[in-house]
Amino acid sequence: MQVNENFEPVIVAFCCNWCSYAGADLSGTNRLNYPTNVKIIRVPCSCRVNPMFILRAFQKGADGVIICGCHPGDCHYTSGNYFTRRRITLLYSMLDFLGIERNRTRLEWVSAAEGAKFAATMQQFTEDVKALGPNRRLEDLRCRKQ
Amino acid sequence: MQEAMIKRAKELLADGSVDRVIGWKRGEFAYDITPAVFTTAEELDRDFVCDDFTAANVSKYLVKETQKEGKILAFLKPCDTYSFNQLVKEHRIDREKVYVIGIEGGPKLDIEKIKAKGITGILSVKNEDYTLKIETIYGTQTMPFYEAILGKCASCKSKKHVVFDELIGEDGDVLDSNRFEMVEKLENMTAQERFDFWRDQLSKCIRCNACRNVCPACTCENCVFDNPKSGIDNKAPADSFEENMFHIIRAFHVAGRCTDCGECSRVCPQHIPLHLLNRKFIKDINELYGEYQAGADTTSRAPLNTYDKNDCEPSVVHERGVE
Amino acid sequence: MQRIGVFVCHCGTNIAATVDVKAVAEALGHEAGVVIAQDYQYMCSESGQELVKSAIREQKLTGVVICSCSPRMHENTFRKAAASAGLNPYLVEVANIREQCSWIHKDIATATEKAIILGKAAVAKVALNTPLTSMESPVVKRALVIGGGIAGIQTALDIAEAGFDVDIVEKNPTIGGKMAQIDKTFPTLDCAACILTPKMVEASQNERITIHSFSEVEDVKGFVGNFTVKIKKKARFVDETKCTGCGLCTEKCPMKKVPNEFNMGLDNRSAIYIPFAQAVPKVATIDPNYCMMLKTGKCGVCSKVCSAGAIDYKQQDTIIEQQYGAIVVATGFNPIKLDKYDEFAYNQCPDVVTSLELERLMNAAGPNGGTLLRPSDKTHPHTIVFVQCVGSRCDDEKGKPYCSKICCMYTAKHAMLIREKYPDTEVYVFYIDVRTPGKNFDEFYRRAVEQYNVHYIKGMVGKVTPKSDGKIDVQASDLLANEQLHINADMVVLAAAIEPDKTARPLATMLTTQMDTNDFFTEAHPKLRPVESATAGIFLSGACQGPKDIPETVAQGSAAAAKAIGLLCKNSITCNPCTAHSDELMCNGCSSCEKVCPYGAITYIDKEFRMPDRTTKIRRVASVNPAVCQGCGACTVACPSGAMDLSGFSNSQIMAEVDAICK
Amino acid sequence: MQKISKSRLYELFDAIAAKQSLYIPTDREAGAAEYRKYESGMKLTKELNTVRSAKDFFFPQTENLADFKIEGKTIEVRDIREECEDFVIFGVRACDARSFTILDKVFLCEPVDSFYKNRRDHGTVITMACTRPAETCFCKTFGIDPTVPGGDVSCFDDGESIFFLANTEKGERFVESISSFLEDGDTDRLMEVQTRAREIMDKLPLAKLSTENFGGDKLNEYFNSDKWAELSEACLGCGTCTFVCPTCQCYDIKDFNTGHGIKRFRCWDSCMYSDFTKMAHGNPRLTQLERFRQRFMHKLVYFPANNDGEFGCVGCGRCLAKCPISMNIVKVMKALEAK
Repeated sequence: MQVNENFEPVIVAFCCNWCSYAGADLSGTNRLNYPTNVKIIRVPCSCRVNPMFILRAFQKGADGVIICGCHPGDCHYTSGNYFTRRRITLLYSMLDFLGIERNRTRLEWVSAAEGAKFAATMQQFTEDVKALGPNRRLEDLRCRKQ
Repeated sequence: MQEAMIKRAKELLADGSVDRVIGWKRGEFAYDITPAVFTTAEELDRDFVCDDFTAANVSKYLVKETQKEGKILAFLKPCDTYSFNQLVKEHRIDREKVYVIGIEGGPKLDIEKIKAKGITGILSVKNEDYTLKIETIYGTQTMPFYEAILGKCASCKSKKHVVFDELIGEDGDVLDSNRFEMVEKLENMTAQERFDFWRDQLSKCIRCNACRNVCPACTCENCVFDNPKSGIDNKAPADSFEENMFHIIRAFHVAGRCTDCGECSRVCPQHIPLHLLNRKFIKDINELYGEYQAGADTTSRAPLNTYDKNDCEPSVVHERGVE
Repeated sequence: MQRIGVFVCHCGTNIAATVDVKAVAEALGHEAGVVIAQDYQYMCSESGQELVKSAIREQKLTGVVICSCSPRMHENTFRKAAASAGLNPYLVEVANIREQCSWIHKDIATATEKAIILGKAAVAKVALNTPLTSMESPVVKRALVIGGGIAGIQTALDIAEAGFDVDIVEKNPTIGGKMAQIDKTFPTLDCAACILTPKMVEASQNERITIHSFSEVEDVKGFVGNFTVKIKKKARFVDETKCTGCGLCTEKCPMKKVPNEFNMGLDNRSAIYIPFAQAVPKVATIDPNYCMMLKTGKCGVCSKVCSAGAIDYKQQDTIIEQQYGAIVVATGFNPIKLDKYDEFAYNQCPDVVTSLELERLMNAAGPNGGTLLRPSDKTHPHTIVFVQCVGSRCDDEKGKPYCSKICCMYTAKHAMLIREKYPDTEVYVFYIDVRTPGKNFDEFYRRAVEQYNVHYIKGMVGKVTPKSDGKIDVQASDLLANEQLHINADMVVLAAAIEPDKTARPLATMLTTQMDTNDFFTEAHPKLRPVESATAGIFLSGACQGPKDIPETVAQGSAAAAKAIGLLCKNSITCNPCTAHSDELMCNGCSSCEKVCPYGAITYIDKEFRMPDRTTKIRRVASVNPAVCQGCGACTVACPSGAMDLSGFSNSQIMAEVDAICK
Repeated sequence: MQKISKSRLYELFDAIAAKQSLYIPTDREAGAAEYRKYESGMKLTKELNTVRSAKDFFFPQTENLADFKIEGKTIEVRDIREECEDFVIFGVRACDARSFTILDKVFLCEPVDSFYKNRRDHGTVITMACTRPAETCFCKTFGIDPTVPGGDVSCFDDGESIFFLANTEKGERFVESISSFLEDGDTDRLMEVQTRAREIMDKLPLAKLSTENFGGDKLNEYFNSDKWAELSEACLGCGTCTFVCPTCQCYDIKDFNTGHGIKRFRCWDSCMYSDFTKMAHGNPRLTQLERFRQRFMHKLVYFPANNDGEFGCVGCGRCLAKCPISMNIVKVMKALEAK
């Protein structure tokens, strides 16, 4: 695929309040840069992320969606991220089955102490999505920016 | 078998064991059979049918039927018993109100496969030693029985009844089916090829909701796609995205609950192989979280309602197959 | 009709330097529903809050968006401000344009663009916010302290002092922890036992303190103010209530070849044992791995000699269940295992010891009665080499990345004590840096160097090689002199890094608290909430949170106690109103939600409904107990019909944010 | 009549397609035909009819009505209507051709549906006479002679040639435009084919089905019939019958938020759906029985009552073939008739 140098992907990051959102805050506190493409939505737990939110993001113009939660075993709610892991694994596998590019979606575990990991993950994810180009396979043409 | 079923149904009605019987009613032609509830011996004698075309899974009707007074007799094929069990497990069917008679399963015939051979004006279809003799307005035609069986029967997973109060005929075994063959074939394609395959298929969707409404796992009081409050309600696929979304979300909602009864693909007027989406989830669940057959029992925890601390990470998607 | 107010904070230059705050306010002012959009120097300041409050009153706002720092920082501040102006506090949303925007981006144009999008998402969300009312939940007036070291003891004593019942769960047969093993403490060189044991006794005698020794936490359920904890009291085969601690059994026990863990395995104890003379509770414990009676059924000596009849070979583990309002974690630390440090010959040479082993070797109650002798041949060592930072400040997998903090000081203490007691002994300390911040710490270290002539050498020890003559060759580099050294030593003491106790990780999972990558518990805020975990009602005391010396541990123990007391003083606490709720008309009663709820907050009720065909029908539907629900949202995704939704993070709110970000 | 040899038919298609969009029924897969835009190499289906009806050309499943461009607090309404391009549909069967006259009654009466009219004005319907009806066919019940289909131009196949007969002005213009391909031909063979087809029609299983017991005056008789409960019992409430039906014309109007505006569109709706014509107070037809009854009462009673006796069904048989539970208008008619 041709890489458009000027392509600035829209990336939605769902972050759990207790670990990953705090991790994102920490990368801010530590002034660790990551691309402006990433916009964070705070959810109480990664298990709050409904597959329809992910599809909705792609429909409305997102080029990549990443979910971040506490490391397995560290969930503030004990088990939320374990459910997330199953649900999201199956969902991503289904999207792959439908021919959607694998690198458009990601699930990462980022703790409150991992500001550096958060920034690095977002940096990498943005690059991966940039390399894929705009989301065409799971977009709603009506929402494409004129 | 039909005679034995009618006889037994009449007995159970007569002795008051059941108040109603759910089965199939003959139609205008050889094949247009409708699920129906019978309450009298006369109705049974006149209309009850169980033949090569009685493929419809009646278990979903029991959700509605068991909300009524009295007990109902249900004739369930092996595949239907899985749906039944799953509905019992999800508290959708009141087990106490159903008397289940397990009957032998298919293979059942797919009239569309017969018509696809260019056979039209069909007056009757007879199975003579696994050759179908089809009387039509334009003369008699024949075709091999197995070329006309339903897709869901061709990849039958089990001849075993997982629940019954009594059996008519023999109980069978869980089969070593080849049902994941097509899923595997797709998995081995490139992402572009898969995308093209599904675009071609899902673009046919007219959102008639037949797949959803026939699905025994789709018994929601109000489906998210009909509920404006859900934010994803949607009546027609106005964009290719919506064609995809409906089927992804539907498959996800039944993931871990779908018994692979195959009704979705049977009823699709556009012949979209929807069961492949469900089977993909089943295959993934089996491979990633251990073999699981929804409806095999009424107590096990659904794979998406449980977890293992050592579950694989979603990166497993990247490690498998081709992109 | 929505009337939303948007308030953009400069945060001095923290935000304003990289985000054009005026442009953000201007852009958000054009959003549908927004009636006022202002920027201000410090939104969280009194006058900033006043700006919000007066806007709420004057503009009759239905929603407020604050574009500022992380909601984890000031969401509560603004919620309170809104509430005081008569707006439901849950009609406030915070757009994080500092941590997640101005602090990480440099280009003003793109940072401003992003801040506007984040603001739009918050506006879109707040338009769908609904007023929420918090429920009250009662507080159980009892605290649990997990760990009975000095941290746990101090916390328990302080809580008991305030008039609340407190239980200590200690996994070992006695409380006291690591401090009980220490000989002298720095920088005062007073006797550890002398200051610790009175506290242990005080704890055991305090009516409000219950000590569950030889016990472990099995399960934790519930939430702040109302935890239900299962404690496993491990079978010690001795009836605690009967044992007088006379010690006769330990003398008579024929099995005396059990490595004594209290003395770091440097000597042996009997199969039935009391860890040390001042143990609390002073009760014997039978080690089932060595007891002949328990292993073969033949012996029974202890039972015969026990006049109190306390021995019970049939004792089983028992589980007790107790409610607590607050839990304090004080699980402490351990020195790391040095198996991977072959270069220091720790496993090969008995005369290479860890600092904690040295403590026991020098302790009057230790294996040698306080005389420093080499473990190998019980001779007096004349040359001792201390190696610092063994496993601390380490880049590789073998060690820990952090500084263990206490090693510099205790090594100075050891060196000083040795030089004091055995002036003929040469002491070398190899260090990378000597770190002595702390009251009287640097003076202490300088005394070691100047007064006691300890040889401090900046450099690394490359290899420790036991020699056939019983000596130990220590090969090292002196970085200041830039030369290679060989020291012919009698003993080598390794300052092993310290790490959190192994039980901490499973405990954190049970408590749903976070840990950092080194398994230290993470505090809610490193500066502002240092003794609280992010999980309400769970407090942190001592080295479980990070390496600490005794004064710091005690200080933190008291601080944690103060926080716990603050909680226990309340009769009830306000629950988070962002809980799940089920739309009964949509609910199928399928039980999916119940299966994924970690709190058991969902039950099912049979409810009568008027059906569309004007009949009535009894249907099974889910019902959420809002006092138990913690608002994770797992149920909302498990629910196929979308009947289950989460207040404060509803499907429509999150999708509105998605829409705003993606457009 | 003018004709073209079947061997030259695709040559003709190529020529038509060069000038305007041409749609022909072609096989998507064995046993399933659909209309597709003609491209060289595409072949006509051997199926009697397409799965979806031809109404899609004039009344597509979704259709944009208006756009609202939203910027902050400003909304700009955009009329997105534009003149549609001319197109030709070839191979429409008599039943579908008749369905257009039914749709016309709905969409072209005042107030005229300009979206429908636009497409109707620019579409030329070329029908194809039936020679091999299926067992599900019952167009005859509604007075349709499938051997003489309507449309702008009727085509007849005598086995060797295709005959063209213009029925309307638009049809005449079309036939004129392809006159270079046509030659005069005698219709003897064609008459034979037609006679044979009519004989078959009379032998079809549903040949005896009649509308004599239905019509606008039957409202009270059928509305309260106790047959509806049994008939609707198995109905899944899906929209298959509605969406394959050439005459179902109900639609819903919805708004879609694109992020930068609103697209107001209409989409097919089905009276079988629980949210059909849902209003603030809820759905006027609360049970599947009522919804099921609505669909058939509309076709057999209400529509003729308001449209000079014209029934809302053309007997194409699609719902007979496609209903997941094989409940259909024929079974309903027979059950209601049975006293």
